[in-house]
Amino acid sequence: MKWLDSLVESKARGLAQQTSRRGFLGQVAAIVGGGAALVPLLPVARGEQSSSLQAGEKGDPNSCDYWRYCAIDGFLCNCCGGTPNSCPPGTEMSPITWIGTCENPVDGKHYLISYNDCCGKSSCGSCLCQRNEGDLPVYRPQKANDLNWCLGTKSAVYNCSTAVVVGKAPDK
Amino acid sequence: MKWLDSLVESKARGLAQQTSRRGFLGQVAAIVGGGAALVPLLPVARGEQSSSLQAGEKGDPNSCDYWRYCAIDGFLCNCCGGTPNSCPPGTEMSPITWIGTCENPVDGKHYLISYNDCCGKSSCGSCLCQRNEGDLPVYRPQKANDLNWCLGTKSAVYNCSTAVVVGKAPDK
Amino acid sequence: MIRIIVACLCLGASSASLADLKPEPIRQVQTLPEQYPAHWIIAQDAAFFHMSDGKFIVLDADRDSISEQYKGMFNGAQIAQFAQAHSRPEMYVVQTFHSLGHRGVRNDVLSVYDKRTLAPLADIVVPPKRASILPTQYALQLVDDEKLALIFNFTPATTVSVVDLDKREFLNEVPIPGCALIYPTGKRGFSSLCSEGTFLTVALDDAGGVASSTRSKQFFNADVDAVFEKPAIQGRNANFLTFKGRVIPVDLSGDLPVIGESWSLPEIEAGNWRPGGLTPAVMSANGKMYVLMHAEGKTDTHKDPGTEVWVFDPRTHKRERQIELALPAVSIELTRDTNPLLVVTTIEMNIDVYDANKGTKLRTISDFGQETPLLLHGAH
Amino acid sequence: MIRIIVACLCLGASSASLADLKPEPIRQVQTLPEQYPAHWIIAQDAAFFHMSDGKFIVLDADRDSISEQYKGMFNGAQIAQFAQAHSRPEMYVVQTFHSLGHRGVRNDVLSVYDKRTLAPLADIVVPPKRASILPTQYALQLVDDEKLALIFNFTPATTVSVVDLDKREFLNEVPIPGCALIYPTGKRGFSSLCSEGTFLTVALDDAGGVASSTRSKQFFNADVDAVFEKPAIQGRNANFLTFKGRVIPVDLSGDLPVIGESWSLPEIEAGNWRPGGLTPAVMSANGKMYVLMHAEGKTDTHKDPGTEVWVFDPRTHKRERQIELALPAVSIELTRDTNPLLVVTTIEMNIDVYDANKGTKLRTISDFGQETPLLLHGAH
Repeated sequence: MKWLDSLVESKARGLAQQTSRRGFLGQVAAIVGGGAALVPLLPVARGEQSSSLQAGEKGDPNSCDYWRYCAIDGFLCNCCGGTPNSCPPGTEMSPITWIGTCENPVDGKHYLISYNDCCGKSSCGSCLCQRNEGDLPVYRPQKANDLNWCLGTKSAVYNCSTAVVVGKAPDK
Repeated sequence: MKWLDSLVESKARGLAQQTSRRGFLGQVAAIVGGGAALVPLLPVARGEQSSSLQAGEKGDPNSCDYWRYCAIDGFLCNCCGGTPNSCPPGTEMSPITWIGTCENPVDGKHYLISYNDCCGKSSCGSCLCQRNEGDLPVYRPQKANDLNWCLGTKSAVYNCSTAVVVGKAPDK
Repeated sequence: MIRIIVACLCLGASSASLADLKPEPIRQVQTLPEQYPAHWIIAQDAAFFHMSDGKFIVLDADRDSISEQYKGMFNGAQIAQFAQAHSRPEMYVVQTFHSLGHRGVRNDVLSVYDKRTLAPLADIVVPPKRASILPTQYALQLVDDEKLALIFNFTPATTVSVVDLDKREFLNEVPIPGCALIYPTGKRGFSSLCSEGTFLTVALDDAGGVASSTRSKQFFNADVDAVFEKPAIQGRNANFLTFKGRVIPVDLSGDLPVIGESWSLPEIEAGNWRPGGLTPAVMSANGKMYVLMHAEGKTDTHKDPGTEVWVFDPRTHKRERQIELALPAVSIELTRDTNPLLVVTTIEMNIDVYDANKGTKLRTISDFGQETPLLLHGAH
Repeated sequence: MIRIIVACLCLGASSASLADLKPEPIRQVQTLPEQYPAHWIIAQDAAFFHMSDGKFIVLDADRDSISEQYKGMFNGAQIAQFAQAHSRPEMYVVQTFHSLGHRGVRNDVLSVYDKRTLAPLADIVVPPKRASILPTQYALQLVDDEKLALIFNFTPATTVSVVDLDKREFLNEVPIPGCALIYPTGKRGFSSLCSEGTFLTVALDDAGGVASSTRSKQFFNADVDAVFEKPAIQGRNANFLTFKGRVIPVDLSGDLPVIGESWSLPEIEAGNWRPGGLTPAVMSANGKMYVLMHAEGKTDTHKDPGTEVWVFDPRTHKRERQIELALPAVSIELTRDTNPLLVVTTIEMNIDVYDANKGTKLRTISDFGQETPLLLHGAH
């Protein structure tokens, strides 16, 4: 993206991190400084495959590029004391979610991913990640990632977002 | 100070602001990034003397170096919708304060400065300034700037700090 | 009286000689004018990293030093939503609290702030259902000559809370099934955008009840080319943009929306320019549409920051000007006057100020305690 | 049960073939061990720019990636204070809320958190008087085999609230006029530092009442050489440092403090090295004192960041080692084991991790959602 190149070239605020993240919140993460998390631009070499991955997938759940995050917008629970599909200690997972349809690069199949928010503690602040594949405005709420989905939980306060595989996507 | 030189030399996080501020919170201001205020290192050229100054003093009340701020620790109300000696709209000035003894560079006299906090809105976040002239631990509370002095106010929430001239200091 | 207090604070100071600085009164608090100057703006900082501590910061965008820019601040918790009255010196913030900070009993209130003092005039309890959605103009709106406030709720069932601003009380909750957000319509009604590409328009009665409820014909298809839920609006004339760059004019002045003939933004093909961002388009007082544009647009770039602002005349459908931004922006806004400032939230989360007519950058407003000032409002 | 819910969520997905990824259970929440590993730390982030959203972040300082470092978080509002139990898996946070966020009715509570779940076990209402003071170990302490919690109050009159942690209730308020903070003393008592350079020592009875109250002789003069209110403590053996680099050993194990003979830190004259910072000194499990030092010290540099950590043996009064820090630090802490990590809050508001015995820097922990993590705690 041109604007990103220009930002990096300008070395505005002295930050010159490379990044493959899309969307403005990713930029915010790069800018807001001390308090903000930087999602690594490329899957970090972590030696072995993360134990939180299923057989049949690959990628780094610390990275905004991880395939399951294709429609996420928020802090990655994997960087907040949770895992890609579980919540950090002391939070409550919202039962009501928005849904993405993401392609698993290993088998080339599309899966339904449920982005259950974890609720009851304040913003984790780590690994902010925004990707908008299939995102639509709130008049299509199941596709809307601008919303805080801490609904049906004891607290409405948002902490982080998971990415749970709920099944294969229906054939188009 | 050596550590400051080394920080500037290291250009850590790409921030290379020069600064004459003392103390760690000043550093925090330089580091925390997007949300943090940078107090100008030298009095900003503002053309004429600020109208909020008395006859018989000089300086830039936007700058942490302004003489009245010799024992302050917090956000300067002058950068928050107030003035050096008045609170921003909608806040309440605490009647209970800590006191500094600061030298007016114009007349060379020492004055008692009352650092009344403004209360009832959250941290202004602008022009963080910490100076510790005469600062002592909380067992000497009138000299302690680690405390939130929003006491005797409707809300205990801290917004910013003023620097009110209350009189000439007693001769030593 | 104040002098006496000050005297008591002098703590044994020697009596003032002529040359000494004078003791100053304490307990002074600043105030603001009833009508804000035309170039003041209000930066809505949801504080995405610290949502309990959101802020609305009143700024004079004409000035260069922080003490001249920063006029005051009021808070809003958990991604609050904001509206200004034009007919009286009040501003409104709908926000959410929990009794123990981030947990405990939820309490949603519509707080009324006095523009002159930035102090609360009232905190009206409303159903604890308001949508916690990234800052938008269309989750809190005023209708009926600013007598009623309307709040968008999402549980995920969608409803609208009706609040009487004169009586300072909650009146009624109106269901808008399958629809979202609030676009004032006619005298005392509103329209919402619905999933199947229609409007649901509700007319309210005196007591905030539903007088009528009408669905429009389908005027867009979100599966083919979705409309941005943030139109460029001037009065009751709305221009809804689509992700692919069409413009759908909608007249909301009557009882029901009148959907005009759509047109395509010109000059967008070469370079695949598209509208985008968090606030993609605004109208100026003299009827020009300013659109935040990014190049190489494609599916799913609709929230990308824009590198240029394009100025269109919705009457002629012509592009009149291009403003190249110094830094990409996520939101744009114009001040209310006819020599307006264009203010934009940059990707660095600062505010860049442009002369909207000339397109020249005037200044950057930074270091005002902001974290994520995602939405800007021209002040009234 | 979980499988059934998941099945309902599949939304018409085709039946799983062998090669397909499996649907995953929802509503999973992580837990932590009852005793935290020796190299875990708790970063206390007062969030000076957003104080309603302070955080305590549990980190594994042995690890290199954020997902392995970040174990969990719990909140604390308005510069909360913190203590850990050693005898049961509980942690305590005393914090302040207002009913409408930053205004309305004030409510101070001592929140009890379960170390395994980071969930609240109780929120004990205490008098709304607790001191809002930059994070310190000595505004919340446990005594009487961790049955009682003591909270430092400042209105500006100073008192101590006594809370029964077994019964989860506030017991009593003890006045400590002219004195401040809480240093556990003897079995069920505490000492406070007083303005005239003395200790006030209070012994408590069964019900949290005052059994006795005793003032010590003067042992320092704040007008000449003030003591830091943050001693290096191991068990009930405290070493109070002065701004000018003297060390005053105090034995707090008996009913009354026993003030030992003071000594001066060696090697500080050349370069005018002085202790300083927000947390200037800590003790290791094997009895060494680590002190955060800055050069060119003079009056009023007592809060300056330190560029080196000097390691002293308080028995021999010798300096054993110097650790040059990669970046200046404002606070230091050691983990609880005998091969401890030295963790420091740098002026960039990150955490640098050193091998405390070797003095080598191991890593920087950054980007964990922190704003101003001014105080670090070795975990228990």
